[in-house]
Amino acid sequence: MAFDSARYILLQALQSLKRNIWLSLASVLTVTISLILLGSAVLFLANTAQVAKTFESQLEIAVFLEKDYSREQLSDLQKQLERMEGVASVVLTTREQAVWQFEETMGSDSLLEDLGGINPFPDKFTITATDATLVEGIANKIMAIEGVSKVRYGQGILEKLINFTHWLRWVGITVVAAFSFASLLLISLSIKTNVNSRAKEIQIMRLVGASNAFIRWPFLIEGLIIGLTGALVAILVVGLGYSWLLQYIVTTLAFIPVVANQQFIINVLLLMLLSGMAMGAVASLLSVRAYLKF
Amino acid sequence: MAFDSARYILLQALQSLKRNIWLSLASVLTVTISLILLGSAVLFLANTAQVAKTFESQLEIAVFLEKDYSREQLSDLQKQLERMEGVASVVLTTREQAVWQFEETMGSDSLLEDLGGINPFPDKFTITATDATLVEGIANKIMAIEGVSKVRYGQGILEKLINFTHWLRWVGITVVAAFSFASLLLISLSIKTNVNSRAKEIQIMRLVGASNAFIRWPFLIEGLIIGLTGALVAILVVGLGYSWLLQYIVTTLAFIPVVANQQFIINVLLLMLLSGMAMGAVASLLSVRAYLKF
Amino acid sequence: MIKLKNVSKIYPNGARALLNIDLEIDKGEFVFLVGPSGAGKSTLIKLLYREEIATRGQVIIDNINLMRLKPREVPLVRRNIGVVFQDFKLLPNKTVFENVAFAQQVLGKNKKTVKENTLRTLELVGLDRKMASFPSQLSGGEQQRVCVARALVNRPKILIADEPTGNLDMENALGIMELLDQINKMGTTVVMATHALHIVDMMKKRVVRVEAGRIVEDSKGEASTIGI
Amino acid sequence: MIKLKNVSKIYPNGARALLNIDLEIDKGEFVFLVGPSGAGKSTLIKLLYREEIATRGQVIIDNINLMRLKPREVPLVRRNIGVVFQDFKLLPNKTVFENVAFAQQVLGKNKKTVKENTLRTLELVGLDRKMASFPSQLSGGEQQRVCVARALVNRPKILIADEPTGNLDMENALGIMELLDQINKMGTTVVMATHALHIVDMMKKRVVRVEAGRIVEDSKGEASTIGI
Ligand SMILES: Nc1ncnc2c1ncn2[C@@H]1O[C@H](COP(=O)(O)OP(=O)(O)OP(=O)(O)O)[C@@H](O)[C@H]1O
Ligand SMILES: Nc1ncnc2c1ncn2[C@@H]1O[C@H](COP(=O)(O)OP(=O)(O)OP(=O)(O)O)[C@@H](O)[C@H]1O
Ligand SMILES: [Mg+2]
Ligand SMILES: [Mg+2]
Repeated sequence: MAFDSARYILLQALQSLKRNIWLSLASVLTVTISLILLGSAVLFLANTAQVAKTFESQLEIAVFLEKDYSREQLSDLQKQLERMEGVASVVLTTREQAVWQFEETMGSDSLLEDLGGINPFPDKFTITATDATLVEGIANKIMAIEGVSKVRYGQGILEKLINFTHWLRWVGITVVAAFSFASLLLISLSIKTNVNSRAKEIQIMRLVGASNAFIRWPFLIEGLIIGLTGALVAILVVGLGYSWLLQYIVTTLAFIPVVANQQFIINVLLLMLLSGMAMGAVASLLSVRAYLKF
Repeated sequence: MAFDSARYILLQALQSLKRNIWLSLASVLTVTISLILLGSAVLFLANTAQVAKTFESQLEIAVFLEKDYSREQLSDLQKQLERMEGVASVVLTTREQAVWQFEETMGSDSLLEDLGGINPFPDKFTITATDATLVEGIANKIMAIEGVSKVRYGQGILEKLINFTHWLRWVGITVVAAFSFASLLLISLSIKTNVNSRAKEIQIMRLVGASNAFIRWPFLIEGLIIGLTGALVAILVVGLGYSWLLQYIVTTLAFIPVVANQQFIINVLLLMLLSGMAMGAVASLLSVRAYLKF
Repeated sequence: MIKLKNVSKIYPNGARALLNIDLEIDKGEFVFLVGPSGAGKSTLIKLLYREEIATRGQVIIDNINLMRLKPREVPLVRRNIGVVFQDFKLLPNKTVFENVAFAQQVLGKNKKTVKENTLRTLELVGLDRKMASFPSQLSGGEQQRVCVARALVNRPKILIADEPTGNLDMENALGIMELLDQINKMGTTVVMATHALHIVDMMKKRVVRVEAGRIVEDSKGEASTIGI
Repeated sequence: MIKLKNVSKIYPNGARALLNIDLEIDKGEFVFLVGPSGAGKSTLIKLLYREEIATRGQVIIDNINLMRLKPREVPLVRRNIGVVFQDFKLLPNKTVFENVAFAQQVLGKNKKTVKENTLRTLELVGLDRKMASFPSQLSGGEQQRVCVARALVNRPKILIADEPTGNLDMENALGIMELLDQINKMGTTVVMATHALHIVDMMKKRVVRVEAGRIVEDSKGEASTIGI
């Protein structure tokens, strides 16, 4: 296509945006809202997954030992546990450490004296699994090891937690899917309205001999511009909003695990940009199509 | 207005809905999406508040007593604590109960024997406050009572939790406000487009002598019908969705406090219905206004 | 009935459509407005039913000064005026029947009267068989006749027609002119802008010639014939 | 150049607009289509640039059979045909200049040529001073002349005009006819539907009369004068 045509098409798109300024702004707004929803949903999903993972990784198995183990025996046992399949970490709490912890909790500072020098606590290993679903199996295996007096893990609560994290993930995916669908629908409706309002224009263009491509291009560019603008605003809102949120949570609510991975956030924002432009373009093309049947 | 006119106006509205069927459906869809967002946001806010309240109400003060109190002394002390301002409940855990609990936790069943019959635990009161902000004051007052050896409450975490619940509330309100605004905007844009696409029609109606009321009524009715239909669909989605969610949480995740108050849910759905109709009507009127200036 | 006193109309973009027009039309008169394309005929006509408002001067219809009219009262004035628009202005979403019926429903007439009047008037313009068609399904001349029917159906006090025969063949045009003449004889004041000079010649009515926004000739009193 | 073989057009709603039409128009001819309102003139014209498709029969333009045209090829055919539409079909969002320039930009002509051609053609129809106006700011006759300018600007092989003088005074109408005659003398085939019988009489060209969808008279060969 000649330079004059390309220039003409761009001018057309801009002029049309300007002359239907309110409709254009409405479309941009729709795109913005949709993409904010989309972006937020993806970030929400990522954080949900993060929280779920944290939950799961914090599921611990407490292993209480029979009394009177020597240091060496303890460290042998620890090595044996660490070699087990699915075990992520093994932490030892000796009988002495247990007393200190107890004193700390109870606010007493003379427990051993009070007890006449007898330490009532057993040695204890705290084990985390690489995956929450492995916990039960590991616990059962450990139970069979000689010298272990008792194994405890959140039997009842464990299933609930696994359930809950799966549920959270599922909710997240549903939310993203629903919002993506709504976004696509709203953008295409908005651009369709835009095209509809110019049905007469398209008909006349066809009657004076404009080719389909010639008719389509300005609408395509227009859709791209609308999608781009909407996406940029949405990116600004989501980007600033999320970084503010991160700031807030990291300083105030450090116990909530958040996704602060720069690259990931940039990818989400890029996804929003591409979605906006793609949706704008696709919606334009689909909308003009109806009028280009001869 | 005569019966024939009323009949005419209703017919007009229905006909116009039918002849612009796609635009009408688009408007209904927009209303539906907006109201689903609105309803979900209100329910989310209510549940946020509920969770926040539960969080706060579970903030406890643990009061450890010096050794050797008799039953009567303990119950006197309990009464004294219960009378204090801001105290919601006082629960006593005696030294004996503490041993059982410890045995339970440690997996031992012979603690007292192991210790040679000496009970190392003090008596303990667990106190909840009517309001999380009162916890610190109450704790300080109890500290001054004779016979109390130590008072513990989540000093560090307390402020964070209060902060967090406030923050949750604030997020909830922001979300509702943002979605309400977006809803209003989208509905009025959608109906405005509808009216715009009939600018010529309105102009011609004016030129053949139609009064403003006569022009306005069909659009008003049309807006109401769109709003109503959209609202009904949204109510169905939110109503069924929420009851399904309640079902799920109550059976599977009982530890999450949910708002299951029938009357409240009905009120939210009613709010959605009224919002839909009101927005439809207001948006119609505002949209036609521009064309009724003489 | 119709009185224009020193009326000028300058459009917002600066186009000077009418300049110092003085015109008086009595009740029951039949007046032709003639003049070249762009002379200001349609503008003058639009002032009469207040589609446009004069920039200067007074427009008085039926003793009502349109310049002082409250917006609310505009529809009431328009109901006494039937207009055949140069560009038809038919409602595209309504059938021929609905378009003509609409002008009466606006006045709150009952269903039976509306139906009767509509059918009778469509017969008069020869379109009873196209009743159920939409404007886009009509020929140019048929659309024009729907517009004539809509203007006549309420038996208005004043009938204003802007080029009502531009798309009609001689036979149909003469039929419309006969209709207008009949209506005029029954007391309706008629103002008609036209380029069809053979029709003007034939009708032997008052002729007002507009050129470049000014009245350059007015045959009031004389039974005139104005050539090209 | 133009050949219709046993063409019928029945609209989806059942209206029988054309019945068994046979018509042949040679390169360089000037043909008037006349007939009463609703006879089928516009329908016949719409078949020529494929706004409508014949229900039966063959329409052949410049050796291309329009019935067998691929959708993609339609614009290419239309580019050789200039059309003055009965209802103008001006783009409401574009100025007079842009409306006329548009028809050339569609063909990918360069900016300078487009500007020159547009200005020259607008001058020819007497609208150079209204260049920056939008269609809604023009009188009926002015809009019609914009439409004529748009049809002429590309110097098409075939010029089709549907009632191009309906809203014009005699002087402007004669000006347009002179333009069409010039263009015709330079080799363009002209087909014009009209009700202005005095113009038809004056031009002394071939006249095809359509009535109720059939050709009832064709003056080919004779230099005819057809009365009312
Ligand atoms: N809305 C408008 N804005 C600006 N200029 C206008 C507008 N309407 C008309 N004009 C200009 O005012 C002048 C008179 O227009 P008008 O429509 O009254 O002419 P007319 O006598 O009816 O012509 P015709 O016979 O072609 O219909 C013209 O030059 C026209 O361009
Ligand atoms: N799109 C359409 N759908 C249905 N019927 C139509 C359509 N277009 C035209 N007609 C009918 O076909 C017949 C011929 O119409 P056409 O427009 O060809 O007439 P015409 O000769 O151009 O008349 P005029 O001189 O009034 O413009 C008319 O009866 C008209 O009602
Ligand atoms: Mg005019
Ligand atoms: Mg026609």
